[in-house]
Amino acid sequence: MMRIFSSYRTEIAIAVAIVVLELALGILVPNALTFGNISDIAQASAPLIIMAVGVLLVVITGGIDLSVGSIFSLTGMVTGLAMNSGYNSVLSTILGLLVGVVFGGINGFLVTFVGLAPFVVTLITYAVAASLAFIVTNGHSLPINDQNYYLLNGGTLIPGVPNFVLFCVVLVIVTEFVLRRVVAGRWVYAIGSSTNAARLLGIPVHRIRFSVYVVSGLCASFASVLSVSYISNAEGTAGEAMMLQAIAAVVIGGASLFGGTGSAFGALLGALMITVIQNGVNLIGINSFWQGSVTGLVILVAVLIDRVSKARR
Amino acid sequence: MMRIFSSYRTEIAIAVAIVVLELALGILVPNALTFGNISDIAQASAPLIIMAVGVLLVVITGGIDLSVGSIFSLTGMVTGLAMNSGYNSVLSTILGLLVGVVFGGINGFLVTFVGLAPFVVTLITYAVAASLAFIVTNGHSLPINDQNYYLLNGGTLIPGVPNFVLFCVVLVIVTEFVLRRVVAGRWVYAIGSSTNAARLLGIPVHRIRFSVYVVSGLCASFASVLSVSYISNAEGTAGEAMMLQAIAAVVIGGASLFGGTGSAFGALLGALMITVIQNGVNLIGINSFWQGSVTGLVILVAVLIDRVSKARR
Amino acid sequence: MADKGFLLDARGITKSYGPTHVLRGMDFAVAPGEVHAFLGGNGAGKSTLLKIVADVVNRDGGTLNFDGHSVDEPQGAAARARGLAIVHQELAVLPHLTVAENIELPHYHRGLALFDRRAADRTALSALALIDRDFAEHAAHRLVGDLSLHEQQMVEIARALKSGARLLLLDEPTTNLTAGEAQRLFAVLRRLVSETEIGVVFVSHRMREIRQVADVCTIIRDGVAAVHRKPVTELTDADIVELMGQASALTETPVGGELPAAVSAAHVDAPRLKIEGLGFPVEVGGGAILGLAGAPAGPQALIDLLIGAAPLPGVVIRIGDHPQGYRSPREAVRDKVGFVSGDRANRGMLSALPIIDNMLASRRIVERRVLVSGKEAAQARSLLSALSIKASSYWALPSSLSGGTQQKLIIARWLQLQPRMLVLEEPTRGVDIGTKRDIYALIRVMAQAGTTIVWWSTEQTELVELCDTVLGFGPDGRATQLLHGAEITEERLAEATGMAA
Amino acid sequence: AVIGLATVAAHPASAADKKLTVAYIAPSLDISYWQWVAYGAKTQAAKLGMNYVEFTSENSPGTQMNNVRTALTRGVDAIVMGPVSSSSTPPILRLLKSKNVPIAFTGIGPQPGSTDYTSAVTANNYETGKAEGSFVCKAAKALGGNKIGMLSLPQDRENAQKYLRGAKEAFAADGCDLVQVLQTHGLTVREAVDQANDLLTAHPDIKGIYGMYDEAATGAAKALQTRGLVGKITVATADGSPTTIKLLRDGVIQGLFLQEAGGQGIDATTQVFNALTGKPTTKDIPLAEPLVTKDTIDSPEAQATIKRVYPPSAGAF
Ligand SMILES: Nc1ncnc2c1ncn2[C@@H]1O[C@H](COP(=O)(O)OP(=O)(O)OP(=O)(O)O)[C@@H](O)[C@H]1O
Ligand SMILES: Nc1ncnc2c1ncn2[C@@H]1O[C@H](COP(=O)(O)OP(=O)(O)OP(=O)(O)O)[C@@H](O)[C@H]1O
Ligand SMILES: [Mg+2]
Ligand SMILES: [Mg+2]
Repeated sequence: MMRIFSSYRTEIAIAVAIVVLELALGILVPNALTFGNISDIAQASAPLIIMAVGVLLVVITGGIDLSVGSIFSLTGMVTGLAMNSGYNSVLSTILGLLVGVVFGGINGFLVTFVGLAPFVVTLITYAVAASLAFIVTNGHSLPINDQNYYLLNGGTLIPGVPNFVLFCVVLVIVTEFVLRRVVAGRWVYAIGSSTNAARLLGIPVHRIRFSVYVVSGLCASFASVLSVSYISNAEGTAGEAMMLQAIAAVVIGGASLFGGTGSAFGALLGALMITVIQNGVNLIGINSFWQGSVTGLVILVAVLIDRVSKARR
Repeated sequence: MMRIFSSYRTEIAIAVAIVVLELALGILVPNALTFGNISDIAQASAPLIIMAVGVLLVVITGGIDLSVGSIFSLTGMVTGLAMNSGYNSVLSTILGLLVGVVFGGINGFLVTFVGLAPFVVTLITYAVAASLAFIVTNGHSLPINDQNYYLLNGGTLIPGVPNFVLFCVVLVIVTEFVLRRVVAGRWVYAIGSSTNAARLLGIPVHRIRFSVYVVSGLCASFASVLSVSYISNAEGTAGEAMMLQAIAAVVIGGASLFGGTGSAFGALLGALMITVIQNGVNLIGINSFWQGSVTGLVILVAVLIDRVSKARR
Repeated sequence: MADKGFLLDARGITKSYGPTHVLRGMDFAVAPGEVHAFLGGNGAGKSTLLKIVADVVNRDGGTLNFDGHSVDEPQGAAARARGLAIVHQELAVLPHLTVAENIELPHYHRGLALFDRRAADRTALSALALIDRDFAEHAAHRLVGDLSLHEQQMVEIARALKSGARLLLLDEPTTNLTAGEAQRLFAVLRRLVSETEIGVVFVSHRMREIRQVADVCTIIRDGVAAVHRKPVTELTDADIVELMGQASALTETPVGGELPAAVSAAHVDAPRLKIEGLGFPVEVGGGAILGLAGAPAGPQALIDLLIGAAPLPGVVIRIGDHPQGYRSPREAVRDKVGFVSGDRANRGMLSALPIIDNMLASRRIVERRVLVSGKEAAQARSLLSALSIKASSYWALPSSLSGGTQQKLIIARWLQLQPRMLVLEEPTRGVDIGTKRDIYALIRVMAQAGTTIVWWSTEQTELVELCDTVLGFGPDGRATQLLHGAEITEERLAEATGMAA
Repeated sequence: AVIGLATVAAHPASAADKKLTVAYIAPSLDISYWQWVAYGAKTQAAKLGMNYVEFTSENSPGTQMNNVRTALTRGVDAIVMGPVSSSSTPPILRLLKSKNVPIAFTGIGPQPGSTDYTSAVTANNYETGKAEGSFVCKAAKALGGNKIGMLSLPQDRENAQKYLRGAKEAFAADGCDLVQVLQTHGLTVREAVDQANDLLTAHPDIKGIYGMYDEAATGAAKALQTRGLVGKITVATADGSPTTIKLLRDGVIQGLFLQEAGGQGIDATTQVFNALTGKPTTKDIPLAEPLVTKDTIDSPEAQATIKRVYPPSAGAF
């Protein structure tokens, strides 16, 4: 018990901050704590959570993935194009997911086997994928008319639980389980802690490092197909704002960009925090120009709480 | 001689890549190698170079500064507002530079004395400064009608050398000199190399770390006043695209985001590389949708050259 | 009651980390003109006390005087800042800076001053030349990150020696030095002490060094001074070991020995190890202990070859059914070839991972585990108790352990695993006398069970005591001689490694 | 008293005295165009006695959908939206129809074929593109050439695609040659200056610069001024701002096709108000983008239009 408490200190601090925020919001705005708004928050945060979980793995190894935002955009365009060309929704989804696997694979290859810096590699794939997102449809955005496709996001594999919630929860729990309880998960941390020591220990450094980039790309693509399914629309700029948000989510959730630390719960809570603030400023009706300042200051307070809780132990 | 060669290996590789690019461009486009175009490139790259030099210092200490882009924007708005409210151009410039000092100081304070992660801190100030850039003029961009102000950028303190070139060259040379030859510069590397060891050795870690953020903010502001002087216009989004470019410039120029390495020449060349590619795709007339892909692939080739040159030693 | 004569006078120092009371009223005093041995078991609190003295760690209580003034007053604080230099146990080097900068940079106090490279080169040369002239001559411009641990240690010591400090605190400075380098260091220390009346505090787990260099000693046990400022000559080795609380180290077969029990007696099917290309054939069979002696270059390259970390041009190894050796450390580990390094920071420790992951890392790979099993908690506990490691929890980070204790974690990785071959790279670096004895016993048990042992040590007594065969390497990294059985004496080793004074 | 409170809570207000709320959802607020639409919507809402709230979608259809839902949670009565794209509108229209909330579009219209919206107040970008094309071409020919360079909005935007289509048709009809199209990424003057310079380097023989957004003309003007080419190359653009109007008056640029950003906000807000209060509404309001030149800028009609482009706080008209 104490152990859970101490090893999830940051996560608990962020969770407390989120709850406090929501309660404050509930006092200020009548409808904030309704089921409807909470499920809106869940829906709004789902793609970011999924993307952040992928980025988390890369960050734990000491890397970074800037390409996720444009993988998100490109995946949407590819999926939309496939659907509009008459492929069925399963095949189209698979094609979309392939985008993430391919770009993640390129990232992983260049970082792992060529030895280029992750920042540079993923900046390059970011630019290339963003550019391809326009090229594939010559800049046109795509409406998705297949009503069944909506089920990917909003259907219910388990009665009463919309799929996007199910996917998020399962992904976060599985990732957290892998990171904590599966040997390969521990290796992810080991590589971020000391690549050289990890290699000498016999840990398959190359394989793991390559894999985290592939998983990160796949998560970004998965986030995208869910999002496309939800809004029935694919747009070349859809993921633009998400890259920085995903990295921010991971870091707010306690991961260090130097590698070796971080948790899937943290990534989830970081992403949720960002969405909750966004929802809050909109509900309160804060002037758009002020939203950046308010968001910034709320995040500052949240990380200060975390900081204070660490200093006091 | 050999030592200079080996300690500036990345810089030389990038410089070679730039020269090759320009020569290729000269073959493809008649006017590419004219004095006019080269001075356009210099003018276009000057603000980025100045910003990148500031970011470089932060990166060498192992930190990161995401706030420079919006400091750039906010500085422009503050300077423009001051000029349009009748302050003279010197005072307005000083007010503008203060923006960088204040935001850099906040970054430095939160990173150094509160101990928050640089990524989170500068993401917060990024959001706040971007938001303030709209708030100060309620979102309006500002034309600058004071014709004298143009001299800050385009005048000539030294006959025949436009000021923006002078400032860039002086800043890069002074920074390189400080980094290589002055004790404080070596301390910057020491902190990035191992903060703990630097602390144990009695190096004033706090003071230096705080200072690099202030200098980074100041450089971003200085880049902004020059840019405003050049285009006679201040806009709330002027710096948005520059943050990622500045960090990319620094990393392409050989700095590691883990700290301890990097040079001012490298930052200069990285920024130049980015501008040269942009100029090249515009001159050749490559469709804008393809520009991201082309830019990405050219940068990939440049860093591969660097990589190969490293592997061969 | 501060004695005016003491350079450093610490009284009743207390320090706790959470529930761990490390220092419970420790007294420690150093006079000018003495080499003062500071002794105690792993985790006794030596490094903690030295860090408190050097103002790196805050004390909870007690008084601290430097040169007759309390360090809580400006005068004393200034005197300490000027007059003290420390070599930390875990090296404090700046890897991206050059050797000269590492030595000279801490002596600059004004940030706007120009860094005088030529002067720094000269200082570095003269400082390093005190210990190793060869290294000194070509080292100044190299990046410290590119140096071996030994070379980095010399840089640290050189920095302290050239600081002009009146009190030198050396926390296990010799663990990373070869015997010859240590001898030269001692000569320098003796000269400095007699010529300039400085005080030197010297921490070591090597009894012989203590006898060689120290005048007086203080022994810390249970957070207090079990012995305070006693001339070393007044204590026998047995007294010292007993006072440290490690009486078991005296008996030939360890009595506190839960440790050997950790090695199952099941016979290991060990491969023969053949090494070709060294100039003469080397071949050892299962159950043999092959020692590697000499300066790091040679042994380290051979070790990297043995564990599949890097090829060594011209040298071919044959390990049982692996006629070409191993292509990667992973292949070696999966073939049950173990590796234990004393270079914790770079080659051993996963410092962001808790103790349990660090101890079980090898086992997970050898046993091809997919899941972190529930059994692991029990295994971690048994390893901790076998090595008598006192950790607040196996979920704590290794950084909360003392240096020698961290080393035990790395050794623990290959206990109970019955490796076919075990490659040890200064495995007892920083480990206290009692535990070292246990480890020797353990290695013997493993060898008896059939494991082939390859052991590189710079502590020649270790090699003499344990090895069946020793391969000597010269300072240039070339293999020189192969010694067998009775040929293995300290004299022959010194000759083989080119370290005969 | 308790009973009284409960009654009030159950019936917060009768329809008559309840203040209506309109939400403006912009695709992004970082360009002045959408800010001026916001200004129009806000002032008109105040005039009509409505509350006003605003949201931005960061060019993401996902965020746009979240904004719509949040607006509904807040209980807004009507929506004025500049959509991220036409194709992003169908699910929003479905949702709003089910909630019976009127919506009016500004700038960018709904997906063609949609019916469930109150009004779409858009500029006729295709016709303007054509008119501007003709204008630039004629002016270029008067300067002795027929080569035109274009500073374009990002071509993934529908309005940009329409401007371009119109311009190409005009060039074909009038015998001009569109030698280069450079698309902006950030819509900043800074970028436009660099692009205009590159345009003039690559094609020194162009006689006209066709701008698609206000900053394009500001940037082109700057480039021409530094190169001493003012008057030797004609510049026209769509939109209009205090900066470009001053440039027009100074003779640095020759034509402005005013886009009534503020007017779009005003009209769209009026339309949803009408829908809420049972007054008649107009489905499609294509606003013309009239040309103004140095000679016509001070005419009463031009001045009236400019007042529907940007707010007084932005600068002089
Ligand atoms: N990256 C990994 N993540 C999780 N489990 C792994 C991983 N690599 C190997 N394992 C586990 O280890 C066992 C053996 O795997 P593998 O097939 O890689 O062995 P091998 O073929 O003997 O070795 P090599 O990888 O050297 O070819 C399997 O149970 C596998 O699940
Ligand atoms: N940062 C820390 N957090 C918690 N406990 C610590 C910390 N640093 C040291 N300790 C504890 O303090 C005790 C003394 O450690 P110290 O490093 O001083 O021992 P030492 O005598 O130098 O041992 P060694 O011979 O192994 O170097 C140990 O029990 C260690 O676990
Ligand atoms: Mg110690
Ligand atoms: Mg296999």
